Amino acid sequence: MPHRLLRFGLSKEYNEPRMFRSPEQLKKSYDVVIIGAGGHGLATAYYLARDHGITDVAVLERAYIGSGGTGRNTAIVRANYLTPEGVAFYDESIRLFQDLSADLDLNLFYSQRGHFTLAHSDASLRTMRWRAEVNKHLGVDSELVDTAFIKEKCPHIDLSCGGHAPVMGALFHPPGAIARHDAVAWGYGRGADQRGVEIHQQTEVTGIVVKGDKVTGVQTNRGTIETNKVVCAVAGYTPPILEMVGIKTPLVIQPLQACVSEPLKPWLDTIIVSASLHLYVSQSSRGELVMGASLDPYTIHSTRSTLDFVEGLSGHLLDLFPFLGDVKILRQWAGLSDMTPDFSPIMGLTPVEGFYLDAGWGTWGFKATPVCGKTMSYTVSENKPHPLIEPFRLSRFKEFELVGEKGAASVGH
Amino acid sequence: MADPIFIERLPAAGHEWIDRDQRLCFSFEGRRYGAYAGDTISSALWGNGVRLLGRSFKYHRPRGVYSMCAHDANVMLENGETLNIRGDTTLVEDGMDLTAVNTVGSLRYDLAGLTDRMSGFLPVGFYYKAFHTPNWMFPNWERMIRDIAGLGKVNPAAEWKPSPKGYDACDVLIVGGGPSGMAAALAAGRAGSRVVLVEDTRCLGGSLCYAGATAPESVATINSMRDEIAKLENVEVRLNTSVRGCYSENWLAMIGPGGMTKMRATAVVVATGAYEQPAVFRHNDLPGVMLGTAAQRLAHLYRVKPMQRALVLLGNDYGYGVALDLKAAGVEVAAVVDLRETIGKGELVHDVKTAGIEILAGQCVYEAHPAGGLRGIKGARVCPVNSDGTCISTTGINVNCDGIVMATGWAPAGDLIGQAGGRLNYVQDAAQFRPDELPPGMFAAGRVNGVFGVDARVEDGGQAGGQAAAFAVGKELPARRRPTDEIIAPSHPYPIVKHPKGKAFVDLDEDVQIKDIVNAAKEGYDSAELVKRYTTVGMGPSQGKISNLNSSRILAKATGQTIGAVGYTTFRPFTQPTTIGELAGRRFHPDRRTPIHSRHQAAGAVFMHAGAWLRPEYYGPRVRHQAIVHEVQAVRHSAGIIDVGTLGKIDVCGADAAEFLERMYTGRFSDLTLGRCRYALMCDESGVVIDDGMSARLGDDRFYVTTTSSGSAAIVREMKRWAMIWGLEVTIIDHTGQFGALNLAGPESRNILGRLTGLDISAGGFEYLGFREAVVAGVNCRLMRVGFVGELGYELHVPAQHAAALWDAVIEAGQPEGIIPFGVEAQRLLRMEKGHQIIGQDTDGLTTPLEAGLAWAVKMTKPFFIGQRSLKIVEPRPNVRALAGFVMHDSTVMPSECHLVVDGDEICGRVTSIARSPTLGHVIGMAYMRPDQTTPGTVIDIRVEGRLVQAEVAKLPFFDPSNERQKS
Amino acid sequence: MSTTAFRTSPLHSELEQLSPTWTMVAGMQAASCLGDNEMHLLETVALCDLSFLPRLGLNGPGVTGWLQTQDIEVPAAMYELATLSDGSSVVRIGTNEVIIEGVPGAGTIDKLTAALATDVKDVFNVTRNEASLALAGPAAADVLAQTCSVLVRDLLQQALVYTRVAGVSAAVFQQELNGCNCVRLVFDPSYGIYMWRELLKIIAEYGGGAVGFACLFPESQ
Amino acid sequence: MKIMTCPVNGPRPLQEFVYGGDVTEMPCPDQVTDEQWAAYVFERDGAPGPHKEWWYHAPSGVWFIAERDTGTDEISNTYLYNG
Repeated sequence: MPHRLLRFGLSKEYNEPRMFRSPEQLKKSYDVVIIGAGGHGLATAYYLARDHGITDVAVLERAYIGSGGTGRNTAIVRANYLTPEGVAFYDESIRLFQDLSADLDLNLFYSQRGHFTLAHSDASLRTMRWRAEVNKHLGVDSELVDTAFIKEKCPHIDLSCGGHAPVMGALFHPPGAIARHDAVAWGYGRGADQRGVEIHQQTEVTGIVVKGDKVTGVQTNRGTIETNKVVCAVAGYTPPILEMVGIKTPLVIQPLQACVSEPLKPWLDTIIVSASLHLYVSQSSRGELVMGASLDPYTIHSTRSTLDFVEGLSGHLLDLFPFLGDVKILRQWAGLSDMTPDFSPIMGLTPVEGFYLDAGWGTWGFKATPVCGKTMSYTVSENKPHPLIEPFRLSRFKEFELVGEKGAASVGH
Repeated sequence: MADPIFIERLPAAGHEWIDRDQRLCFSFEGRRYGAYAGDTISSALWGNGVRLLGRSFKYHRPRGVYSMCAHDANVMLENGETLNIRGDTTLVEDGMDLTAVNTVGSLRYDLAGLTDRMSGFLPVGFYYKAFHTPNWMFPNWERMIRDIAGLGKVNPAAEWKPSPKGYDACDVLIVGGGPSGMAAALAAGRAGSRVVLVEDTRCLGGSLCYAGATAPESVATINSMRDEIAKLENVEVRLNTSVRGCYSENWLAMIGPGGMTKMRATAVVVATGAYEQPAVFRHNDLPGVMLGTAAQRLAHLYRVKPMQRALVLLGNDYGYGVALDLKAAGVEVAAVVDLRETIGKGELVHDVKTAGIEILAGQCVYEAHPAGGLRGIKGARVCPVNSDGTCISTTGINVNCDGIVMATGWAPAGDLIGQAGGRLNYVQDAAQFRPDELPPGMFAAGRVNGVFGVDARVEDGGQAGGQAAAFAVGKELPARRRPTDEIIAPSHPYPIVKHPKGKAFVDLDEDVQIKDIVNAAKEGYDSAELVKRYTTVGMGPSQGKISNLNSSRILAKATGQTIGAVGYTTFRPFTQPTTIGELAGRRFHPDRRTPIHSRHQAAGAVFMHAGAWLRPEYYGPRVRHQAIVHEVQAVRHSAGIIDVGTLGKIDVCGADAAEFLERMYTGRFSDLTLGRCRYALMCDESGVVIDDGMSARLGDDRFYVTTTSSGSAAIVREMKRWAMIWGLEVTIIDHTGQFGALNLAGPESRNILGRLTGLDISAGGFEYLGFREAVVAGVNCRLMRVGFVGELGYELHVPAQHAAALWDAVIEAGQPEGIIPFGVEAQRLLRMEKGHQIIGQDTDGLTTPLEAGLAWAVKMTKPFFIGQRSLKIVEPRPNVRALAGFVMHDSTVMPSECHLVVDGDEICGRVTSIARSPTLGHVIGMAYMRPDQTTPGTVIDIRVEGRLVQAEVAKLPFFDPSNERQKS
Repeated sequence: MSTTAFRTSPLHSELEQLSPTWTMVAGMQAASCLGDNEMHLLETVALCDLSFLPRLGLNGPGVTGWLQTQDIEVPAAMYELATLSDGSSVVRIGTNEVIIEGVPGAGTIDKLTAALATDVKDVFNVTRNEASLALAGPAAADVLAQTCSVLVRDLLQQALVYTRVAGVSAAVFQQELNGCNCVRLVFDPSYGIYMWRELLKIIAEYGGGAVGFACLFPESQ
Repeated sequence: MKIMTCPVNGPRPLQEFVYGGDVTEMPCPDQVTDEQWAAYVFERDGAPGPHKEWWYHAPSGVWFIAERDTGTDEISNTYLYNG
């Protein structure tokens, strides 16, 4: 047994320190106000305090810590993107993730499983090779593999896919991992809190004060705060915030649904994704199958569940794993994805001075959490975009310089 | 093998659920047991004196019967085929061979039971605080944790069985066949609604089926109501059917004997009753401790004596009825422990007194005394308690008993209400949640609505049914008033007693204890959702149905909030775990076949999936590569025929047809003369290439255009939309599925076609890029002279029902020249020899025509086309990449499509198409590269499996540059 | 121009495996009979290929007017089915779009096709080579309910509904043929074989099966 | 399941429809700056609230406009496009 556990057994009282305080009052002003106490917002606060010495920070959360996309995604981490910009960005994220448990001294159950993106047609086989080649060129471990290899790593899969569009190969990404998503937010929250950052839950932003082209304050249901720097890190809830500062973007909101099965003894060690089946599945350390599908086909700002989703997902799951017919699904849920036309985020400075945007997280926000904290904190403290997020600037659209992720980001989650 | 153990039941009673004439035999953990038909696995085992039915998820503690109504998540079994079989609700089948899930060794000697001894070292969220240092050790720890966690084992050999799934609709759906549900059905039925009444057990009656002393008239009530319902033809009763989810607009997923039914109900009456909630005290989880309703179900439905000597812990008058039921079942009731200081004055209380049962008021069970290594209990310590759960003294008295029955309160089964967007509010005086706002068309009745007396439930149900019926026909809703209810406070506000030694369980699924919730709150996880996520309370298979309320109570106390303020976690489907098989149903996979499909099969085609289409990739018996070469050579030297019926085929008709095409496509079509066709390229509004095809002029007001196979549906859709927006006089007719099409290509194709038509197809009579309508082989046919594969060739389009006949005729006519069919792969190779791009392969999601070498097909001088304005923005900029052809003379290392074109560290582009040309005898391909690399003769580096190979940029097309062959 | 070649049903290859009696109807080999006592299948549920029924589609602003000159009144209401004197049925599926379906022996469609040989202004011929099936028998409603969210009891008599059946867009309507209430499905022929196989699988569970068209058009063999 | 009422085909399950995005007016290409054009091509009104949207009933091939609140998913009105 790890010595860490001994202290629990040997100490009579349970005297674990508080993860995060709950400050009574909002202060009159803060150096930086971060909207959204999800992974991104808290990571940004954490690195602002740790790396840039900016600790006079308030993180405002309408509901509870991690209540948005952070606690609703399927917790997959990968870097096998299509464009150099994307790969470099997510590769840095993986690097940070790998040491994050130690860094935050919280076990995030960061579990490297190996990530398969299945190809059911020669067209998607081509895309997979394209991604693999770009990845390898940039030093990211990624390979196009044949069906024999898939079978070896995932013995129970039915590659014939029940006779419908058989699997022809896959993009294999060994660093692909899953993690305990909530814990990522908790860990960053504690780290930020310990360094003086204030986390205010149940605090809703009702307005943003802009004088000229400058941010001067934030209005909340608990009063107004003065500040010259506001970071918007609310992913699926971004558009209403942008309306407060009058910024227009290509963001559209679409729900992404997921579901979870009863806990099973371990039988699936890898992460399996199939774009053409609209399916991704992994098995959590508790033994549940955590499963998701593609985005809902139209825009709606609601986390309602639909039956179509779980019906379709079940069918496609049986295409690959026909023996799961008797396994029971416990629960389904949904999160909001803020989609962009080129499947890449929108990050950095905006036309409004002091208003920093961290959005466009679509279906790839969780895996970017650490690197977003790193790059956004840099961007805020230096008031200039971190090199890694330069390509993701808001102005790229009017400049007709989109990021070419579209070909692949739609493929996997 | 030994005879099955079988212990006789209590004397037969009219309303029991077992059939004593049918004896079954099954085995559990290697021992054989007898059962009656109608027994559930748990009732049969309990009836045979088995107390240890399962082990818990985390500490592997012994567990037995607890709820007997689908919440006993610790009694899960497997039989090698199926896993996580619920013991409390699954019927025994003869010959079943069951073992408990998630044990190490056996259920009886479960080595993992050690974790219970070490539980002190494993407090709430312990796994967040350990195992991650040193980093490299975690994978080993994780493997260990994964092996310990998890319930049943999947059987990878299990076969998939299709499960029926159907749609249905009704005016009023009533969920729950208890008194309120039956009353609602009668009311709505008599009002003339089409009513469906679903009950998840085997018969109507709900809790009345086992109410015993708590509702002496119950059986009579059930029977009379059931008979009344039977008289109504417009009321359909579905038993053994449970509603698993309620989705937008009263769309409900129901699982019944016939699989899943997707029910659309105009109005829904939720009469789902209430979940009885356990009391929380030390060792409240051990076999022998159970809910009052569980004891009643055992005694009344299965005629199983729940225990020998019982202690009844209660917080409401209902519990007194339970005590009487136990006595009636021959159980010795050691005492009734009433958490309330002042006990009720009801009839039941009076009967208990007269029955001589000792009543200990204002007392609680402080702890249960385990027996036989936690496999049962032998007694309990009873101590005086305040209404807030604090013990006044912990000395108390010891009572011997082998069972503790808990009747301390209820939580509404409000799952469907929550899923539908309704709200529950905490009602202080009733000490429980009650529906507050209900979504339109949803009505609650009975115990879920906080109404408990039988007569009151009937009245409440009648009102709800009446309202639902009115809603269904859009009438104004009759007024609703709360029936007077004899049971004032059915729930005790805080049936929870701390113990310094812990093991007081809030959630049996997840082994969450009181202190876990308190400690989580201390650490800052101080909202219902955070507590759930940190402690996993309510995350288990029973999804918190008998744990969430107590969890909220503890959290409220720990944080000094009211329970109402703490609230509850979001209700989500499913109300009960639902199998993937039932949800998947029959798994429809629509696939499309061209009208010539059977001919391809006969010719030995190897099919590939192209979207929904099945297309011949190549024709056997030759192996892939040889077959492709063979087919290519036939086309180059003689003639071949390919089925291109998957192409989109659209008639664009009307006075403005030409203007319409001008706007849709990048090229010019107003000047396209009758009897001619032309390449047509389409962009989206951002100037990205999305589709291409041919466009032919049929008449002044008629054009015929083709699209890519994958694009057809979307292109037709967009054409219809733009035609409408632009207000042009144009009619879009989608002939994609209605037409078959084939391409006859090769130097001999003219001779072959000549034998089938009277049309003048001489070089002069039917020139390259000409279009004709004529009879070919007795079929009205549209002919396009195109050269996609770079040979003399004709594309023939005919009504689908004639395609097979035409195909046969062409093959027949081509015999002298040895015509053969060729597949998609050969066509790809042939077109590449001609340097023709395939949209989607040689372009991607962001390619402009300027990059793809298609600028020639774009008329920027036109007044307008979709994408033009955007192209005007990017046109002046230097391209970052350009598509060009290349050849490889040394191809010992052969690149594949999407290998990268690199220049040192720079990614210049990628190979989009590549193959060894049988015609030219060397490797040819197309690739994106830096524009400055596109001059023929330039040597580019392609990285293949880590090594660089050289290719020489070449002019397109590779084959027949002067196009003599296709124009001949 | 005139067509002399035979038509082929999209289900020809499937029917062939049931060794049917072929009967030539309107230029198509149609399966008139699939076995001796197939009538009894109509007592549960039977599936019948009616793709041989000739269909003509017309689209364009001039359609209704032109049909009047051909003595054909098109119902004003969308999707309302009208029966012509020769038994053919006509339905409006759009402001400017009409479908006419013939029955064995009916002449309307040939007549109209001939009249269309020379272009008529604002009347455009829509090829209607769909797959066309009939679900006949009491259990037809259950089979439809397993594949389609529109229930038989929602189908008004003499009206057509465009919806999805087993994931495929289809026109669905009720029709009495040979005294037997049928659910008719008309859809893209490329889905014909898929649909045929899926429906047969479900029908088999009801003890039903495939039948020849003579069950529904007894007089026409 | 969400039901949408097609002005031609009546109420149908949402799976029968294809979402066509917001109804937007294309600016006259020759009279806008590059930036204004880019805004037309890329920018969207992503905020919850009433939207005018294109919807297409796939089985019958009918385009129509739906007025839908993207926050509540309530459809207040559907009608055919009329210029």
